[in-house]
Amino acid sequence: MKKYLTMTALAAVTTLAATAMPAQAQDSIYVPLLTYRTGPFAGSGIHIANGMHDYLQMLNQRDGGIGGVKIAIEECETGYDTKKGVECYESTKGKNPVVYNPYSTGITLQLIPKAAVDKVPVLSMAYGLSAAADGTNFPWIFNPPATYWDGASVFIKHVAAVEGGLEKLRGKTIGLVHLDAPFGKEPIPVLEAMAKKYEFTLKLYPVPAAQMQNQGSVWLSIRRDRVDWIYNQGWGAMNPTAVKEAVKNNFPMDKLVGVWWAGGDDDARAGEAGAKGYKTLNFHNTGNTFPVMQDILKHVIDKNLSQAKREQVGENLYNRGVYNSMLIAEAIRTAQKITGKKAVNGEDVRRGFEALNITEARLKEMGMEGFANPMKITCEDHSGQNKVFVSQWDGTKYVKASDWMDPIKDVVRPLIEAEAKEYVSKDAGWPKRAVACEKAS
Amino acid sequence: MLYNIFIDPFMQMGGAPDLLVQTLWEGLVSGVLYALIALGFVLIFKASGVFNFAQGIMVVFAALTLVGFHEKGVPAWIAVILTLGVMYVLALAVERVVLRPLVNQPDIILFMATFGLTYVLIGIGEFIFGGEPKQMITEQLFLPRGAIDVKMLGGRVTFQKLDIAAAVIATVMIGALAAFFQYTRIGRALRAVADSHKAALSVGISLNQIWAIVWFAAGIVALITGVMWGARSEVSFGLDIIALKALPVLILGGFTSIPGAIVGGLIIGIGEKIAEFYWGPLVGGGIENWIAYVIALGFLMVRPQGLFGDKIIERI
Amino acid sequence: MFYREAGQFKKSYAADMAVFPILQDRIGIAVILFIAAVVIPLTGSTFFISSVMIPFLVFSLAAMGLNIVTGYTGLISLGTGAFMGVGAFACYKLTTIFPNVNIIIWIIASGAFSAAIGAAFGLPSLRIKGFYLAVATLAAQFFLEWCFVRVPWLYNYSASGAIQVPQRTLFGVVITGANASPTTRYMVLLGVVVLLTWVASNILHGRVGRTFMAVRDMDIAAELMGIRLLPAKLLAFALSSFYCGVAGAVMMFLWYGGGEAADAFNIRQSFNILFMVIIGGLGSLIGCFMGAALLNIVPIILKFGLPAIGIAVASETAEHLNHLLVGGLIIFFLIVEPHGLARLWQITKQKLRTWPFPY
Amino acid sequence: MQTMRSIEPGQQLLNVENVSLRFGGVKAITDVSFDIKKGEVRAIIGPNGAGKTSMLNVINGFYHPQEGQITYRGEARARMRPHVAATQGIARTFQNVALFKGMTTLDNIMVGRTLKMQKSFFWQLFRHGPAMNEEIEHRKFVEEIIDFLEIEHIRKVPVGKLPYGLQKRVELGRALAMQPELLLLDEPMAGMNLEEKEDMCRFILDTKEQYGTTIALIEHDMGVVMDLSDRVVVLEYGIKIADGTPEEVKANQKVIDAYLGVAH
Repeated sequence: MKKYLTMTALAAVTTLAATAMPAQAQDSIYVPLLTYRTGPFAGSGIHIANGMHDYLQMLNQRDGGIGGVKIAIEECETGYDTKKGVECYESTKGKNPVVYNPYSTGITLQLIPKAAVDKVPVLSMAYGLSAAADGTNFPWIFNPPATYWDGASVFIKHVAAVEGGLEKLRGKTIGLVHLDAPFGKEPIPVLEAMAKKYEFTLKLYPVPAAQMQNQGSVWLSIRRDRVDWIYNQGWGAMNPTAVKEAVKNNFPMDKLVGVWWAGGDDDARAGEAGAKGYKTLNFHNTGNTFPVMQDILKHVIDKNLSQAKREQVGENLYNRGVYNSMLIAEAIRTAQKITGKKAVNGEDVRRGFEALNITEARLKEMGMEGFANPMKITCEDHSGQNKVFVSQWDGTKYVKASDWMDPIKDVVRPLIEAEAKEYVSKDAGWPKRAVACEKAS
Repeated sequence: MLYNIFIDPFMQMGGAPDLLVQTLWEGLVSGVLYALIALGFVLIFKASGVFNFAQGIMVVFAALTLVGFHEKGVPAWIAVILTLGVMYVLALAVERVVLRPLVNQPDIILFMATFGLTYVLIGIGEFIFGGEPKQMITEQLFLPRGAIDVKMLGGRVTFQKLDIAAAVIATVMIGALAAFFQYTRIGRALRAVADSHKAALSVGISLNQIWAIVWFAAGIVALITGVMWGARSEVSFGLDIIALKALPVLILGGFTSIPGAIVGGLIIGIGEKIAEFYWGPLVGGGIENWIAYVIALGFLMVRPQGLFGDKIIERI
Repeated sequence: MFYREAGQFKKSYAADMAVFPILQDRIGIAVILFIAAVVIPLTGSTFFISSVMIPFLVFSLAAMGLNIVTGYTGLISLGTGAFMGVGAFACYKLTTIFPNVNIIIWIIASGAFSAAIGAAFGLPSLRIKGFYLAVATLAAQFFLEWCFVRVPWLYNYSASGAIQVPQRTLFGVVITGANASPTTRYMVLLGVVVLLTWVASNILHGRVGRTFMAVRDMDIAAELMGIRLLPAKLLAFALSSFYCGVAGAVMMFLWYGGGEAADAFNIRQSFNILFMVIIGGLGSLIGCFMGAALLNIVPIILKFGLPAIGIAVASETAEHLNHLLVGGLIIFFLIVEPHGLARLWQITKQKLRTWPFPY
Repeated sequence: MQTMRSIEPGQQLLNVENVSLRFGGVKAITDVSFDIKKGEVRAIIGPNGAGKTSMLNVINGFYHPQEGQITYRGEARARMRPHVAATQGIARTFQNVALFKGMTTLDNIMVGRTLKMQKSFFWQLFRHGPAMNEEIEHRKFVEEIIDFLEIEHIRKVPVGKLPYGLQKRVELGRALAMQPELLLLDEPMAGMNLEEKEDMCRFILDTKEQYGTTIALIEHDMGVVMDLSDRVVVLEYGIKIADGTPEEVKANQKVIDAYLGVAH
């Protein structure tokens, strides 16, 4: 009987928790942010969380939201843990969210099937399932501006550029140091395909999550195998350790290229002086000189509305968060334009994403000229295969070290389509695309 | 296949002896660090019979406290003293809040209580210092940086000065502990307690005091381990899983033997590096994560009492 | 006052040996079952069902598994997560190879795979005991975890190594995959859990259960009573892993629906379930439910409940608090009542029985 | 067990020949021989550390002697695991009570029935039908023992909470539940007061009468030993120094020197 009482009490409390905050009134747009400031990946997660939060907050402060509608920002802590992430999703989905940013491949994989059912788009910005870029099969998932597969292809392009042409790749040994989890394994198919095409040797160096800070033997193996270039698909505590080990093993830093997530300022700092020259892919610039960053400093940081320290504004991962929120805001703005509604919902924002087209002019308007490159998403291509460049650590910050480069589309796109088909065919109940295509606005 | 397993790795070892030396050195250094963590376990187990699962997190906690104080602007050497103070308070608190109420409970209950302690320490640590990883303050602690490259065996072997320092400090500390046990009054009391709680009590040794002292000693060991490991990678809660590696070390060395902890640490450290480096590629790598446990398990089947443990005679 | 057994005389040994010999307990169980099977599905919000009840049931099942080997047989296992993983992958492989066989059959069958692996890793338990055995089970945990990532056959060679639960039906109702409603999944899960709890209770109240407890309390004496230790311990490991395996399978199929499977069965999961067992009560079935409920609900209340009643807690603070609280609870229970919530509950019942005259 | 030939009272049930047992360099038992006849109460006495308990451990297979041979029911035994001894009808109690502390009196005694319970694991899953019938049948038997030992009131109490004297009684009950042919009692009356001792003596004698069990007994209380036992073996430092009826042993000079004279 006691048990019965406690159970009902618990039931009451938790249902209360789920329903106490009623669906947001229509005078705001609810944007849940699934972030992580705890757990083994907090080192990267905190900066991104700050960036995402602060840009939206800045819009609220400066413009009173988007199109005059305030944004209701709510962070939900996932700890990079799939279970907690899904909990966050379930607890917020009743509040009319317009988009989810899972910020973990594990959580993204969970949300992919749910998105179509619950009619809320998922923005996995340059992470998650690469194959989800196929808009025909994944109408609710967006992974702009480029997928991991695009990223890996740009890495190869960069190697070719430095070595003096794609034909120079022949006979080279290229290694992939990766977290031994779905996130880390994402680039493998593309690298394998390109290894075949350009006749280089691909070596894989998996780092188990529990060994992130104990990579000694991985880097010894790299030394033994006389690897020419390393692509680092790492995250969290894995990156600084990788940079340190690379320095320790005298690996040439300008031949160590991280995926865009391996571009934390702290990651490079860990290698101290030796880390100078460390490269990472990127799709936005660093620094706080852009007008948009100044606005954040003025409207958010100075008003003490952020958890970020002033000097962190402009760091690479902070700016990553800003870029992410910019995409959200632009999708909402586009949705408002298409539907004519002010308070848009998840379905509208999905259309907004599909019609997303950020032009040079728009970038300038947002104070992001030079911060980012124009990008667009189409109905078929939900990542857009937009341009990416290589940043290099100069000892104190990342600087742009290459031109904007297109991914090797003719290799990547067919792989995406094939993988998407494979994914869909495995699940007997996978729904056909049930929404109309949106034309670019 | 057989060639790949039984011959090729040895060919590689012979073919590139400089790499072999480098691997052995890497293994040696991580072995020393495992041994340091194991040493903390052994100290506590010897004196109180508690299998302290929280030793790994104590390492992180001590390192975080040190860095945390330093971040607040405290000079490094004062931060070290303050951290030692914190570890002492922790030892007192553990003795008072956890050990004393649980005295005379079965070992397993105490073991599980240290699980609880682990989580409490994680919670406190995150609460005070935040979740993000921190850089260890190597420079301020006068830890050497850089490396010594030695040309040998037709190649080059790199010895990180930090690693050398770690090995030296570990050796010194083990020596100091041994001397402490052997020659001081408290050391004798500790050994008496290790042999029999009741007997020790009956000759007037205060168990509570002894426990606080060993936990403090384990805290000091934890701090040193934390500094070393933190300097090698960084200080974060991710370290606690690596700290679990101390368990196979203990299995090899026996729970009560300090020399066992050291020898066990070296065997595990070197064994797993060699296994990963030469045999890992055969199965796709990443075996470092479990090979230590399998080595320990295999070893247990042959010698259940560990390397230095006494043969167990069951009585009834 | 109401909780009295006075006047309830047992007329047969069978009645005396019933699991719930007291009428009020039987009524209580019926009420709980009624709430679980009727009230919750009808009134619970999606969040409550999918983020509270489903995890609670899955963890209860896993805790039951761990309790069989640790609580009843006295062998510490830190490999629960991995054994759950074996069940999940077995179920995934079985249903993708034989898609036409009902998924419920595969969920139960996957437990058998887990049982076999569990028994294999239980083999050292004859020679090694206590903490040493705990380390042996860690070997199982890390080795299996590695297999889940490194053996592509297990996840059907998908590029990312993630698995994806296919859609399966039971009597025409979709019960797995994204299109299965939380309520349906909950009901199926409830059925599995109730069935397996009943079976566990049968086993543990009979000869096998007594054998386990005898091994736990005094293995040498047990051996001198004619109990063969190795088969007994292996049976405990197998049975335990069976329950963990089924828990893993239902976790993947009825709760997660796929994704980064290896990650879900890591060492932290093993610890988590161990904590549930400790807090709930070693050697108690009802304790498994209590421990799972407490450890599952505390973080949710901290994270979602406190803000809902107006106490603003930053979500990361809630996370830190959660660690503190769980750790504190473990220590608290070990000090105050080493037999966990289950014993507290028993004491309460005892008090109720004699209330208002305690002597 | 049923297949084994039965042994008539008075015949040799167990024969220990030239048994020696060492732990490392320490000799626990040296070249000891004696026998136990069906239906008798055989006492093993000797000062502390004489190797009495070791002797019992050898008999039920817990220790393996380095030399010598044990013949049980006419069959010479090689190395044997304790559970095999149990299947052959050897039960025992322990010097320091070795009950299953977390279980109730009833469950403890039911464990003694384990060997007699044959229904497969499959039926155990349901706890109905055959498994339940078996359970009830054995419960009846156990209730008889509980009756016999007069411990009805503590049936459902966890034995860890019982006083020492009662624990000893439960342990005897658990051994009796095995319906042993040979019952080894290791100091069944240690630490008891006079009244409890008298009760225990009565139970032992009743056991012999009612169930026809052969009993080997270690005991320090000479009065009890002399009253209860038919024949007595005396050990000192692992060596047999006397063997015979209580009267013979009492008169043996070696025994008086080594044991009686010193201890009492």
